[in-house]
Amino acid sequence: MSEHLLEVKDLKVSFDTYAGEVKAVRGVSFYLDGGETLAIVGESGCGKSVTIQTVMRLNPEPPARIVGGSILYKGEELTSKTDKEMRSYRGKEFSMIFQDAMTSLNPVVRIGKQMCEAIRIHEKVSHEEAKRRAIEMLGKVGLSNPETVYRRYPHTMSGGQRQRVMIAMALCCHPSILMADEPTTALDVTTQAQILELMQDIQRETGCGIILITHNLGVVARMAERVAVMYAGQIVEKGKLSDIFYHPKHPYTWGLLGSMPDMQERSDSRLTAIPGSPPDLFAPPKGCGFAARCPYCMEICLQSDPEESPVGEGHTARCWLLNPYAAACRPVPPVGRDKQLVTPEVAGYLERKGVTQDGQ
Amino acid sequence: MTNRKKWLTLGITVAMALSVLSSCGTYSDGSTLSDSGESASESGSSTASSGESSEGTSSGTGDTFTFIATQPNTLNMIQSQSNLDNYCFYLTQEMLFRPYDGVYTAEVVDDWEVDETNTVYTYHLKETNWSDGTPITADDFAYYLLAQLDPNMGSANASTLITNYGFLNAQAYYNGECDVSEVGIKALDDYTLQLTLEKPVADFDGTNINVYPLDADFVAEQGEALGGTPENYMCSGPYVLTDWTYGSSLTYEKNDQWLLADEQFQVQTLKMLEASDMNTSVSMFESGEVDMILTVDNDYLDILPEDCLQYFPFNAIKAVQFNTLGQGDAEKAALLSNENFRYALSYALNREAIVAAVSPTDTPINRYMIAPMTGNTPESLFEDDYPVESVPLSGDADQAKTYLQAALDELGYTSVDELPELSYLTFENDNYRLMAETLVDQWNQVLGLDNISIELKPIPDAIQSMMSYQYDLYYTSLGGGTAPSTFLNYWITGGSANDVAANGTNIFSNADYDALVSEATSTMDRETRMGLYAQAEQILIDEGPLVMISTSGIYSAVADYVDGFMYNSNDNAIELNYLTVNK
Amino acid sequence: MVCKELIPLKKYILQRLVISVITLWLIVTVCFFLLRLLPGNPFASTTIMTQETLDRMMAYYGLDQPLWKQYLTYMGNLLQGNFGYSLKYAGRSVNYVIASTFPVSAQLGFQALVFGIPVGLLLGILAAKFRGRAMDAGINVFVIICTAVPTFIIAALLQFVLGLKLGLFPVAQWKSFSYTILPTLCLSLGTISGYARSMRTLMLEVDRQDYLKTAKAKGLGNARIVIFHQIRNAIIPMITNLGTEIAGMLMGSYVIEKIFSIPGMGAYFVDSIQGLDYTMVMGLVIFQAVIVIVANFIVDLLYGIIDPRIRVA
Amino acid sequence: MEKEKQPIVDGGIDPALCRPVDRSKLDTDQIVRPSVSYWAGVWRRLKQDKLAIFCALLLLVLILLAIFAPIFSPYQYDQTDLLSSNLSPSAEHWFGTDSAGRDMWTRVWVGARVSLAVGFIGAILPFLIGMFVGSIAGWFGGWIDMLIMRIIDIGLCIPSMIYVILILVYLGGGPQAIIIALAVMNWMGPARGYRGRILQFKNREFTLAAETLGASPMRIIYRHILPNILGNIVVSLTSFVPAAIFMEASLAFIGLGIAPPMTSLGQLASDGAGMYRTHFYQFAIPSLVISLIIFAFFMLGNCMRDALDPQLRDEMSTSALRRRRRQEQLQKKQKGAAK
Repeated sequence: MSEHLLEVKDLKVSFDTYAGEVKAVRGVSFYLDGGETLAIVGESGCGKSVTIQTVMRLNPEPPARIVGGSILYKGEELTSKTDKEMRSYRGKEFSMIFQDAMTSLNPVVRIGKQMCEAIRIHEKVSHEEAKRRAIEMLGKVGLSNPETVYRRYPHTMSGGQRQRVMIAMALCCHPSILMADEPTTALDVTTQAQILELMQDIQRETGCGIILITHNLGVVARMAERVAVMYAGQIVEKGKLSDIFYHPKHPYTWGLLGSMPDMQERSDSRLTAIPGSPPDLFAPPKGCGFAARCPYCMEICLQSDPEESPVGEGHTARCWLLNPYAAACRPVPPVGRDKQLVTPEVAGYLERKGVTQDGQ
Repeated sequence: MTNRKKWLTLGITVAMALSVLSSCGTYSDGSTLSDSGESASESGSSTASSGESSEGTSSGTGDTFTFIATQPNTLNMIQSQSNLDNYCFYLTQEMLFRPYDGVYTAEVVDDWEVDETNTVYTYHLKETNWSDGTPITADDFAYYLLAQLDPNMGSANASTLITNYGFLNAQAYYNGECDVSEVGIKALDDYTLQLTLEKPVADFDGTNINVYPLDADFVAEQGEALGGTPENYMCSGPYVLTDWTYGSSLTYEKNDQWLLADEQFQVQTLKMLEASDMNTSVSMFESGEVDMILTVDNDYLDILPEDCLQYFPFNAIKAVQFNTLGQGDAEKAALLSNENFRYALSYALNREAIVAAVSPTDTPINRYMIAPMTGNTPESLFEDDYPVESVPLSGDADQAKTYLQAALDELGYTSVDELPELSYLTFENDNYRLMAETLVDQWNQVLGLDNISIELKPIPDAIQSMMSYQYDLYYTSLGGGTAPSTFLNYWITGGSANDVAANGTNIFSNADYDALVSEATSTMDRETRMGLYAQAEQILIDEGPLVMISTSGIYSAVADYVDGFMYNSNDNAIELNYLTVNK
Repeated sequence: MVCKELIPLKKYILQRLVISVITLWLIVTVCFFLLRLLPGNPFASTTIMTQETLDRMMAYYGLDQPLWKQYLTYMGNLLQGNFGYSLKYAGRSVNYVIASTFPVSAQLGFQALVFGIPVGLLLGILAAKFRGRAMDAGINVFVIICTAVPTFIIAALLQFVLGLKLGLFPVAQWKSFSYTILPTLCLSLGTISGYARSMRTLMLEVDRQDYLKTAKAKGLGNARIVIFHQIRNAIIPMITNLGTEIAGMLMGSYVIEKIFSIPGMGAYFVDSIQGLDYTMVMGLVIFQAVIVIVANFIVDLLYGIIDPRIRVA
Repeated sequence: MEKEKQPIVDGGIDPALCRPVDRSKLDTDQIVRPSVSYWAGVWRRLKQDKLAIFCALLLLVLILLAIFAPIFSPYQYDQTDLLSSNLSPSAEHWFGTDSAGRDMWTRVWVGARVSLAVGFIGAILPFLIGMFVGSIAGWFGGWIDMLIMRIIDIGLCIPSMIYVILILVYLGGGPQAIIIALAVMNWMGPARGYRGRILQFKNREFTLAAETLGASPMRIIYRHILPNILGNIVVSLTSFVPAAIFMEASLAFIGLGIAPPMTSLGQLASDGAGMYRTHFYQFAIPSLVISLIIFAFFMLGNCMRDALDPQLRDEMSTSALRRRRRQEQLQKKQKGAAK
């Protein structure tokens, strides 16, 4: 019985397409505890959405296929469950917030009806009771006069309002894990801040675990306690906030941090963009996925895939540089450079959360 | 709130649509919409016992006769143009003289006499009445004829009446030049009718005329709606028309008021169904739903058992008509009026083979006075009394080639390719098209002619083109009629088929032919008259603008338990006078 | 409480009414003059007639007057709802013909629609849901047979097999309900294949929409997702040509009515045009136009109910 | 330098390999999956789809037969032979003879020529007219749109029979007249459909972008909007051809078919329909050929739809999916057997 709320061990998922099998997720392991927020960061197409959707088995089975690994939720193995059994989990145990609220709500059905539907599926309550709870939840997510919102259609509301409705819909059954797939990307900055704050309040209030998927490191810094950096279907580095921001060990994480725009500094220092594009998971490279784009690439990186080597307490990275033999090629320890890696703005967020360089 | 409103509107629209449709939809036995008196015949089908085939007014009880025939266009006697209407008149109206298998017997007429000049016929009528009991007088019979001559009643039959019988001042009255009282059709008193002709008509023996009663006030009262539905049609004959659903069925019930109700027409109910698809008709006949099919298509002759088929000659001459005027093109006119060219086209055709292949119900002909036309005596056939030399029925290819060569020489052509383009005009439906393709191809195979193109047109368009002489060859079908004069009169100078536009332009005019015909029509002695007709026919065969092909006939499929069924094309009536159905 | 959305509806209805009246008037006028272009004389028939008789009949029906005069008299009668009398079938009033034949055609068309559309949609949904499996292939084959084989062939074969050989249904005529089954089946085959095919495409298109994933994430069962979410969205494009299709069906089909000798309107359309029966053609065209306009109007209302985004406001 | 084979030391790696690799060998942008152009993708998917190949071949065979069979046949299509009328199929006449004794084999394939020509051109012509008018109505909107839509409403209400007769009478009955008649009858449907499509794409971002770059409306429609709906157009075109063939057949059934002596499959089938009880072959063979043509076009349309649909390009085409599923069942069986 694992002590974590949710534990994913060595999950492998692939899609059958006309050209053959695309290995979207190639051995991902992470865990999540109640009341904790795990952020999954990575470029688009690295398999982060597929991972959390596989946890909820949302991908239709014919093209998607769980090749290996296990998903333990409160000790229950989810990969072997049938779709019917999974149904009781979806919405009740897990719930999902999608990126583009514009298309994630059924355009021809009133919002209230869509919410009651979810409530009545999991708890046998009467219409009035479901309606009352839905309106209460709409109020809780900060929507003004929830009664009219209950009766309105999705196309009559703005992006931010719709995202709040999505959150209300996700939370109306009090799930223990809330999965958010880039909830704020489609929103402007001010609405983004409100939504993130809302999610934090809800987490404090219900104590639910949150898996937050984003490619915006600022959001990670504000929300998450632990971070997993994904690349080409694998978690290349995971650890506490301070580990990742102040003691990154994987070249890809350096690249990510380096490519964050720094508002204060007026210098015309060019952003360090990572050249090239992620490999096509149709035929993933033999060695490390990042090898082709890694400035410190070694022969071994091209030939075999590095395992996850522990770096610190709860902090692991998947890179040959960490191997004792590769000491010669290891670059000047990045620690010296980490000060510039973390922009003052992000550092501000980290301080507010009590995360400092010496990382506790 | 919103849910209920939405379902409400949806419910209303559906309910409305349903109510509109169900209120007019009637399942009952095809009875007409207007709730006129429920049709007297039992509508057995309302007990919608599904499935068994001979359901509804089953013909099992022997007193119902169900048959398939084409429906009448209209029951308005004045504007009726087609013989289909006459089928209904024959069954629902009494007549002065009722024809049966070509022989007219007196019905309403008690006795009649004619004066010595053979022009004034006086008929004494019995007392009869309409099906609703009101008496019928001589005025009704007189009005029937006078209405058709009335210039502003839009009648279609005026010209035929005038040419066949030539009543006194009929033409003048029709042209509006004189008053109705001067016309030679008068009712001297309630029960005597007098007809006066301008000159004696040999073929009219005083009895062979179809005259029905027609109530003048009823016609005035109905106006345009006359003859549209059973309600605007008065019956006086053996049957009363009780129900008519357009495109589906007509129902006749026996009329006990009729004069000879107990002698003829013993079957209680007639049910005439419309089945435009021959497959369906044959299937219904085989499944016993129907006792008779009036006309069976060529393709179905060998499906139905041999013994149930009865052949009735139709006495209509089918021929290819040559437009000798050539549509104003001198070269074409010369070619089309060239006798040798016409003989070539005639001799090139193997009529027996063509008819056997293309329309087996027809019989090939090489003359115009064919059976059942009577000759010197009412029993003997014209064609036996007066043989005529014409093209052999199986055709003569070599003779045709020599005629063609003669024609080419006369017209100064060296080869067939120099001939001008000719268009063969015909109707659009299938058998006309098939005959056209066959004839054109035969001419091509035998004579090498490939300058004839086929032009199909809908019937109204084709006929108008023909009547305005916009054709070269035209496939025509002319009714032979009871007496030789009918057909021969078509081709006298100014005849109705010759000078169709009635403006003096004739495609065939032969002085001695005209003389022979006019002399024949007024000689009373049968022998000499028939001799003169024969000579006229010979001229028409030699010089007439026609290449005759065949005469049509119909095959009727009659169930074995039905006998006494008679059809006669001359009388153009379904004669069920002595029909018995013993299923 | 008058719902806020209904008030503009009245303005919309009024607007639609005006447009329909104008369209109807245009249809009548165009059809009236187009018919006169057809060559030939309505009274010409196979029996021997002289030009003089034809002219007399034309005069009797007032067809020899100048065209615009005829048009005015015709419109005068039309406004009183009198379609006049048929030229070819003297005495038969067009109103009476429509009144007696429309219910038959409408009943046949209505039954074909009521049977055809649901079955068609069902097959479409099944084919989409079981994409690539035997069900999809089977439905595809059935749809192809229905569209590939011309109607008059299917009708003839069904009549021969089911009607005559097996004796399940009466072969022809139009008496009671059992007579209507075979023609309805033949008529509905076209609708079934049409709806099945387009519904399959639409369901596949909707399959990839995000809101279906949200619905699944809420833990809804497959059946509920399909019925409540997928079908409601997929069906919207189907509504667009529902109006003209209903009108077309109610007008009867010449082929089916000819083969099963059903006294419907279909036959009249073809025969009256070929026979140049001006008044009958005009009557039928106007009646059909009214049906099409009403059907389109009902469909637009339906549109508003099913797809709130186009709510009439 | 020859790489000596060093034993793999603990940790499973070979220390010699731990040296930076020279950059030149690396290709950062190494794209593994060959970038497939849209049309190449379509072509490959079609090639893979057995059904599509079968239909294409079937169509090819029919077209070849239609062109060459009458040329090589010993009989002319309009050559009547009254002695041998209504013969059932035999060695002499492969398809038998019709009631006028003409060889059905030649007539069927001459008829197929007409039906294919009428079907094909009779479908493309109205489609092009419809697309042109539809795009004008869709793009310019306003009163032009209202006007065109009203014309279409009126056009659809007037029975198409009237146009057909008018055209057939004034242009004679040849194939070109039938094609023009079909064009006049059928251009309204696609016009209305295509207008809807244009409206759908009119205010999409990429159209507005093209407009801001100063592209002319026609250019936008045909360079930007058209490729987007090409899949839909091709599919509805392939289902329009059978409809055109049908219409020609039903015209023949009503008696407005092609002028004799030329004939079409529709004409032959409707003639045969009258006597399917006595001479079944005269009805069955033309109907079969019509059905085959329509089947081939129809299935091709279906397969094209799957191939052209951009969303579907990743997902497997129906037949590939069926193959995949069969393999799975096989594996399950083997696993079952192995256990």
